[in-house]
Amino acid sequence: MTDLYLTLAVFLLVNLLAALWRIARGPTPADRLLAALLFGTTGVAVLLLLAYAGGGAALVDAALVFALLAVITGAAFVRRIWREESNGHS
Amino acid sequence: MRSALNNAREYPVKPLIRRAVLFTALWWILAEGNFVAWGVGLVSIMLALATSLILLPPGPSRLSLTGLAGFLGYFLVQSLKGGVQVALMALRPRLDLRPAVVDIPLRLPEGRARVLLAITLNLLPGTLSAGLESRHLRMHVLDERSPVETEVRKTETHIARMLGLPLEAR
Amino acid sequence: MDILDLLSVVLLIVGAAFFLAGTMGLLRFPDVYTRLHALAKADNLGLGFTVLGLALQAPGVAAGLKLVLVWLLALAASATLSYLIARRAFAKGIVPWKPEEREP
Amino acid sequence: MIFDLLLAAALLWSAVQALTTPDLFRAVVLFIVFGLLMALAWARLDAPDIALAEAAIGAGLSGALLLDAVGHLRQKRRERSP
Repeated sequence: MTDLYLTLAVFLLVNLLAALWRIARGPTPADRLLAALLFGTTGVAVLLLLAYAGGGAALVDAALVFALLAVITGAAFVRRIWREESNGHS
Repeated sequence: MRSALNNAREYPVKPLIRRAVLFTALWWILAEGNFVAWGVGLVSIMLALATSLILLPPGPSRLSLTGLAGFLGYFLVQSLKGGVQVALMALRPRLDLRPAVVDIPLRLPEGRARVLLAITLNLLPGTLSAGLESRHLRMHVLDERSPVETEVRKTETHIARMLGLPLEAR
Repeated sequence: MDILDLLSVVLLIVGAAFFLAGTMGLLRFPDVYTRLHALAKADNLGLGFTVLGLALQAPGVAAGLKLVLVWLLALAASATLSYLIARRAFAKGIVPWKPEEREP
Repeated sequence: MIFDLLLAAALLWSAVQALTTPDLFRAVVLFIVFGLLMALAWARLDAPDIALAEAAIGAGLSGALLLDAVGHLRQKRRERSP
């Protein structure tokens, strides 16, 4: 089972690297942030796989923090950055 | 009957106990079933209880358990469908997207129920809520040919049944 | 390898497939809204299958439930966030992508 | 092994990008991504507690604070040149 966990972790990591391309491309700030959020969800999965591949149960806590963190980052983005540029719309 | 109701409003004991049980169960899960660190756990449960009472004061709630089960079942099946649908769209060699923006009139009363509806719809097939107005919900739809309105109506009915809320006739 | 292991292998691989679909959606879909669709639905389903597959191998009931808790948290997080981002995108006047008219 | 090599490459790439990109917002997003990858690296190095701290403080809190700071900067710049 451990081999499978590690293989899948590698597979998900490749997914993450593909998402880096979206960060480089953009075009809007939201697209870059979306890629960062994908890092959140996929990172949770990678951490859980690592935890069961012998990394220890504490990694599940780290995964929990990963999931929480996405909200904080996203909320900060929506409230602060993407805000005042829309004069006329809204 | 009425005096009992009034008493319950003055001393919200029942919701307090319900929440305490919920938080204890959460702590049990977080500690993975052992109660070694249960001093810390007790403090955390108390803090969580206080925070929840401040942020979400107990109101008249009529959460129906059968409604909750119905909603959860519907949600799980539909979100599975939504995931499969969007996955097939993403993996197909030629993209076949027909996005559209639709406004759907709301029947739920204002407040938490509407927010729950908007957020739930994000995980259901082909819908993405993009703004709650006073009378309608603006949505981005992945495929304009899909029967969006019926889906929203079904979700609305499930939420109303779960929370014991009336639906405005339209 | 007993039946439980087999089941979790299948679940884990299905989960990974959904993650792949989510990433493909993020890379191929034309605008913010459609990408949000892909992320919110496919990735959460992928995480759900991964969690189920791992929960079958969990050492105890509470450890399994904790995995489910992580999933629920991620579900709530991405559903709320995609609503916030989509609403802000509309408020900023970003026009949803439309396919070009093709003559049949 | 492949995992570690890929992780190291991604870490280096995101670090270089975050330092060299002229766009502040993109730099912050790359910083957050770097923090998340670093947390994975700590997890691989058998240090789950540091992974936890890195994810919570390194990527989460600092990331949100930096985003906030970029927002303030943009607002100031707009006020100065309307």
